[in-house]
Amino acid sequence: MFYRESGQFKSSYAADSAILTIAQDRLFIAALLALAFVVLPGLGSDYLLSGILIPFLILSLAALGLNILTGYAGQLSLGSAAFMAVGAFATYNFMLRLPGMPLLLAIFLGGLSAALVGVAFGLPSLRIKGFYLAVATLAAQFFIEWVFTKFGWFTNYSSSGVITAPPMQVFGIAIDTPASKYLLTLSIVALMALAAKNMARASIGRAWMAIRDMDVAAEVIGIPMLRTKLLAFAISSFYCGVAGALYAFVLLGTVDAQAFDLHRSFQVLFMIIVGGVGSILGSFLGAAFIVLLPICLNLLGQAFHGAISTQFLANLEMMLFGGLIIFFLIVEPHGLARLWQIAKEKLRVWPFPH
Amino acid sequence: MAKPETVRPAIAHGYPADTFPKLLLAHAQQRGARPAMREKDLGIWQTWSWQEVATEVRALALGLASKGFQRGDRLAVIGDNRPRLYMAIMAAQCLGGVPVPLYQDSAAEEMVFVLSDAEVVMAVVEDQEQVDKLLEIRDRLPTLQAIVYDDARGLRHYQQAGLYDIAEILGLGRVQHDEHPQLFQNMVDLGRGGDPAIMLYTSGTTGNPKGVLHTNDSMIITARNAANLEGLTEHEEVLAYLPMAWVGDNLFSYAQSLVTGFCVSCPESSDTVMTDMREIGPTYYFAPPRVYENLLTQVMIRMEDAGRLKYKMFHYFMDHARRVGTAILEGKPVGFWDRVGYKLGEMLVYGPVKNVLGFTRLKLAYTAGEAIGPELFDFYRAIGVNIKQLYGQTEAYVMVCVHPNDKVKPDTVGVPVPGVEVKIADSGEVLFRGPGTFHSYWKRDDATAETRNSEGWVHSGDAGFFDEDGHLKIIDRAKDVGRMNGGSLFAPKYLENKLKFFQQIKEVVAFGDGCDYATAFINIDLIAVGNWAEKRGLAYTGYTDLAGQEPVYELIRECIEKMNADLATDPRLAGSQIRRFLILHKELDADDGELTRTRKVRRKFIAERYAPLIAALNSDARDCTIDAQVKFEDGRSGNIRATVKIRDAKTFPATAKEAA
Amino acid sequence: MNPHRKIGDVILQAEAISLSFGGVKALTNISLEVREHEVLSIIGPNGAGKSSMLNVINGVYHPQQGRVIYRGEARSKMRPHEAARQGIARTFQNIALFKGMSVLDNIMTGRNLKMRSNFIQQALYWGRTQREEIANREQVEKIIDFLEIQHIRKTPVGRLPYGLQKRVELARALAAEPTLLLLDEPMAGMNVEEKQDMCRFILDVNDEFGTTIVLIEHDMGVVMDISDRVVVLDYGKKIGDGTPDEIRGNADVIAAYLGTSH
Amino acid sequence: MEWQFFLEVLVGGLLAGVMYSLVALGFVLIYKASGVFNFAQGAMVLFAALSFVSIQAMGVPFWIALLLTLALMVLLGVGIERVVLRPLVNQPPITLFMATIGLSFFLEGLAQMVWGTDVHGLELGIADEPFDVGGVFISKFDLFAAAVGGTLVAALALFFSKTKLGRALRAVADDHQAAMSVGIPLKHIWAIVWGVAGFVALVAGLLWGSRLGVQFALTLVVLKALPVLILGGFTSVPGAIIGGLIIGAGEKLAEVYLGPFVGGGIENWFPYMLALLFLLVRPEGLFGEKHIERV
Repeated sequence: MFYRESGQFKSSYAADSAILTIAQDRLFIAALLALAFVVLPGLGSDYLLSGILIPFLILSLAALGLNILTGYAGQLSLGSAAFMAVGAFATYNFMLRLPGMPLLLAIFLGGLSAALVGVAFGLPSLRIKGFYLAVATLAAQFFIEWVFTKFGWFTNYSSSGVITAPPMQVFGIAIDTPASKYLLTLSIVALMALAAKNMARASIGRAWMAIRDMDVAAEVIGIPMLRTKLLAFAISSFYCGVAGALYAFVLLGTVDAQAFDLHRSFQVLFMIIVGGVGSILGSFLGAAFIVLLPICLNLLGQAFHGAISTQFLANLEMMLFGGLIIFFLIVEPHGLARLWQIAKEKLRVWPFPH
Repeated sequence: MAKPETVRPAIAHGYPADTFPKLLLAHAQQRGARPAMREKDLGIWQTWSWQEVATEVRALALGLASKGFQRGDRLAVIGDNRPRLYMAIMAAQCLGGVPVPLYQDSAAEEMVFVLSDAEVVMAVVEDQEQVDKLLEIRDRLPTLQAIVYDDARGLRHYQQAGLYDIAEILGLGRVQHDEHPQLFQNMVDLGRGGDPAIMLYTSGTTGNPKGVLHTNDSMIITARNAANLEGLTEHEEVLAYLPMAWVGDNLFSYAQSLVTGFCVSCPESSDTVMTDMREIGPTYYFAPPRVYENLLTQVMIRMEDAGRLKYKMFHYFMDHARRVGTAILEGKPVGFWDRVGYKLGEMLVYGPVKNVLGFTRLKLAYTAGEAIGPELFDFYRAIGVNIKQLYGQTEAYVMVCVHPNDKVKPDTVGVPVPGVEVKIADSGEVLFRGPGTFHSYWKRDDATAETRNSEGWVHSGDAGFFDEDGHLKIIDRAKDVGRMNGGSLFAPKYLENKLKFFQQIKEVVAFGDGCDYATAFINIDLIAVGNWAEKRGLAYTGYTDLAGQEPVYELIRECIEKMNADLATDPRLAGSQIRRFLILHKELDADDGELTRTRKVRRKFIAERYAPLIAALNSDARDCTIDAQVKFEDGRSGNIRATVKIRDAKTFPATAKEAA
Repeated sequence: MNPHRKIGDVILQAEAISLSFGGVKALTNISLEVREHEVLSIIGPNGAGKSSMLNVINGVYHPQQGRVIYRGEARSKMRPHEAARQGIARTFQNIALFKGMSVLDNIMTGRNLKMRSNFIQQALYWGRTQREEIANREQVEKIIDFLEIQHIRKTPVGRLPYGLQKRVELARALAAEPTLLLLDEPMAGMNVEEKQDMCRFILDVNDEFGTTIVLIEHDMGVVMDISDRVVVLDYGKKIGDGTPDEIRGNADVIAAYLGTSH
Repeated sequence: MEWQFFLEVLVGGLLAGVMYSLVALGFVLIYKASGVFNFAQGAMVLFAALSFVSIQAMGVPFWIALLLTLALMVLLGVGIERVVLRPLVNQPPITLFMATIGLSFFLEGLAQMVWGTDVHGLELGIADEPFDVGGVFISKFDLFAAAVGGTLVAALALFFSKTKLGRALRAVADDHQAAMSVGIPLKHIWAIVWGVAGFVALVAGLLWGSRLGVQFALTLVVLKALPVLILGGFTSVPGAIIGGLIIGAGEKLAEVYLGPFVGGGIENWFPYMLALLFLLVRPEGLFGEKHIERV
């Protein structure tokens, strides 16, 4: 309906393979970015920023990480939370043990640590596939959780096993208000999402999708299995690691290893199922859905004001989550991202049905 | 549309550009970096700037010259619309030669006549297909020295002498230019406005085709006049998709581009024209009526599948557009709420529909060639597409008449364009003269003299008249126009076309020359009438059965009477109202020789075969029995004997048309 | 066959290849040679070991005995991606396209070997990556043009009819600019018209790029038409090797074919 | 005595392993027949146990409660087939797997919503007291559980090899077409398999429930069963048994002999590491067949 594509032709390959090829889409994204970067930090309430947008962005980043591994490279992982934990604990220790290290560098190194651990746990993917590999990633989940709980060194021997974020600043600007935290998170997530999209549309992305869709054929056309899979593990874990660091430092401030338990891994997995496996956009949509659903349920609970017990709501939430997962897999296995795409296609051919 | 700004004559090297090569060089200087041509190739729109085109043309011209092409030589150009082929035309003109574009889908045998008549010296062709055709007939073309191909695919191993890859010729040309930097400019400077610049062969319904020669002057002046008339600028976008051998393409995609400096885009292939059109989004467009008709049909068919709400919305806004759209387009006063409604419709329906058709940026759409239905005109003008009819001929370098922007009448071809005079001969034939009048027929001075008289008036071969608004109305080919016994004009094609706009009627043959009154054979449209019959619960077994049914006769009679009423408003045509008609028991068929392969009625043949029917129409008979030979699908032929009913239609006394 | 094409020296030798799967012998002591620029067909009844032979040549299977010498270099255990690096490309009997990707991306994947930019450059999509993407896209577009699949460029391969999928698979193999192209039943399941097109493309590839082609095909008419040489396998053994004319007259081959229901 | 202690730990581990096998068996059954990796098996165990104790708490006698629960589990199996699996037929296995993760959430929520979240005790009447076999103390309860598990495995093995239905079930896993040609509609087979898996879940739920108490944590036994599965192979009943024994014994031994050196608490991850190391040596698992990829 809003699309007027006639006359938007491409006279170079660069333009033809751009991320947004349609002028109206570019306009929409520009407006969205302006809203996110300019309007929301100024006008959004603290609750909106800290309670909704920051968790949404951080979980989107984790979902993005998992989507790279599972959605693009086709390697099912049930251990994303473990890599988030590595990112969080590593960042903490970098800042603790190397005083004066800039926050961004510490987060980056935290991500890098997660990447290294990811590669280690990705090694079995060369010999084992599918469910066997999925179960193997659980090993990472439990082992890493155990390490951070058992060895006090990681928490600087904190008696309660928690790590606490020190005062943070970036380029001399203190990160202490919801708005500044939000902007920091948003900037990191936006840049990393762009990087993910870029990789997805370049040769490494094609290599991932190739081994996902048909690994023998991929190898026959010259894609090295080992390097490609490990790279997927590394980059995916890097994303999760950065997400973990942000989760610990920006969102919670104080965190223990249990914040990154199997439940968190499943939460991230659900995000990509609901949002869309193998879609950058889907990671965001899925995260939005999973973040907003409990909030909506709570509002509902408040509306009935005591008539519904919190216990009941918690169980209802579980059932709803489970039911929605099944619903999405049945109705639209490619998730919200596909629905978005279909809607867009409809608008592009409007008023015609196809 | 904004009032046209005069396109200033391009100035090159201090003197006015009176030839296409000089225009090209002027553009290269004035707007060297602007796009001149595009081609969808290898997935994207490969673009040549004016500077690049000029450089490429220079290399091509010098290359061809070094292979022996001389002033006055003819260069054949054969292939789909390709930038390199347009450049070949420019190159030939630079060398003072005459380019001769040929229809690319002609068989080799069909090309022999044109190529040998034109004494073509070299040919620049698109690909292997064309090369193969030329090689096949080469021994019959003694003058043909060289064949240059653009696309080398499959030609790698061809060893024939005189066969060159265009890259080779371009290379030669570049070397030539390096060695003789002034050579090209000198050649261009030699050119004069009066030099022949193109030779286009008219298809010629009878006899061999004739080569129509146009000079630089006639083309440039005509193109500039038309561009000024319509306010064309260098910012137009044009899609070149009609055959290069057709004069229209030469005007719209070549001459006007060189006159105004706008960019011409070539589609990827003939199969992808629709997609490419959507991508380019032309601002200026020509298409024969059937293209518009197909597009409209597609729109309607695609909407059939839409959900109910959307379907209703579509038709609501389309009805609104039909009511006020044309008035809005023509800048006439329209009520505030109607304007608001139209704006809303633009957002929800017209805009998207135009977008899907590739018409979003369209400022001007021409059609010509055949009669076009009024509802077709209404549809496009209602949604804001400025579609206009024009009337033209190869001999006039297209432009004779065109609809003015503020007065578009579907049944006329508009008013004469600036600089062109039109008058009607006593015989009813349309005569014209003007700057675009052709130079001569190639090697056919006899024909030239026959077509153009000493005062410069050209016989168009069409019959027509001016209506009360000064619009020219073309009614038929002059040779087909007859007189009825009462003395009034009888133009069968005019009647036939008018009747064929009724969707129930598929084919018509009208008779009246030398008769007391006009009569007609009708072929009903089996699908349209079949649907109608089904809705009314009318049972039928097939065409013949349905065609003979009384309610169907009633239906057709109503159509004829509607036309008769319309004819009665025009004193010149009131006499040719159809008084008696019959519905043929079989569909006219090309396999039976009744239609040409392009589905045109073969009037004479039909008149002979169905002579008894014509006789019966001109008597009082209520029916008539006829034998007819038919060819069945399996190739056997047989006889069908049938009794055909004949019915009368009401005619109306001539009335002067109420003020429009 | 094109008279201008020059058949060159031997570029691939399979020496006494034997391959078995858990006791089942797939190939027994097979030797064959492939010469540069030729079209070599491998024919034989179902289960004769034709696909296994291709799989040995490009390293999907490793034979228990024998070795493959490619351009003078002997090898016994080589991974398929190493074979690809040496210029061997192939298509599969059952289409092995990447179902979740568009035609263009499938073919682009065929050129991944030619791309050198690292993942950081790709994440930035700047400089080298962009140059590479554009340069390789140009090459891919030439192949798309060559195989006449422009109209489906951006269609997801899963939506294409079978015949076109086969063509896209050929395009993907060609994208790697192979010197040796292995085609496993490129015309299986096609109608006559599609077969004709595919034949034309195979010969054009051989002709335009000088690519050496080894193909497996069941349609005898096609095989005899386009091959320079034919190798016949039956129950994992080689029973014939020669020009199409020689094969036509080979008694063993006739017996093998009469013995089966072909 | 060193060796006695070692034996005690080993036997304890092996017996606990049988309990793991019991859960793993539920996975194998469903995977064999429908190719679905049913992550919801743990939720089914919880669901079964919770239903049983809740029905019993209403004053229903043991055996009737057992029958009622069994009926409920079969119903549940049929329901899952109808609502979840049938619409997902022909989807890739990974999709089905994810669906069962969703299913496990749903079932956990449902069970607790219906039966509440309190921890219920479950008394099967077997005293969990050790008795002495040549100086090695063995838990009576573990022995009983092992016996039940063993019986179940034997019964299932018989069912699969001796009955027509069992053979059909096996056929399904290999080839859906072939199974249909046996004359049993696929959907029935799936419903039956899920019913049987429900029964296995019930048995596991009773045994685990009486040991741990019937509570949410029961779902976590699924996590014990997974290493067993990858060790023993997804399709092998004997694999599930042997795998369970290896994991059970390995875990207990590691806990006792390795745990103290690393601060303990290794039982969560050790089985996974053990299975993983094993897989690296033998990717197809204990009893899996080497898979030849045809291209």
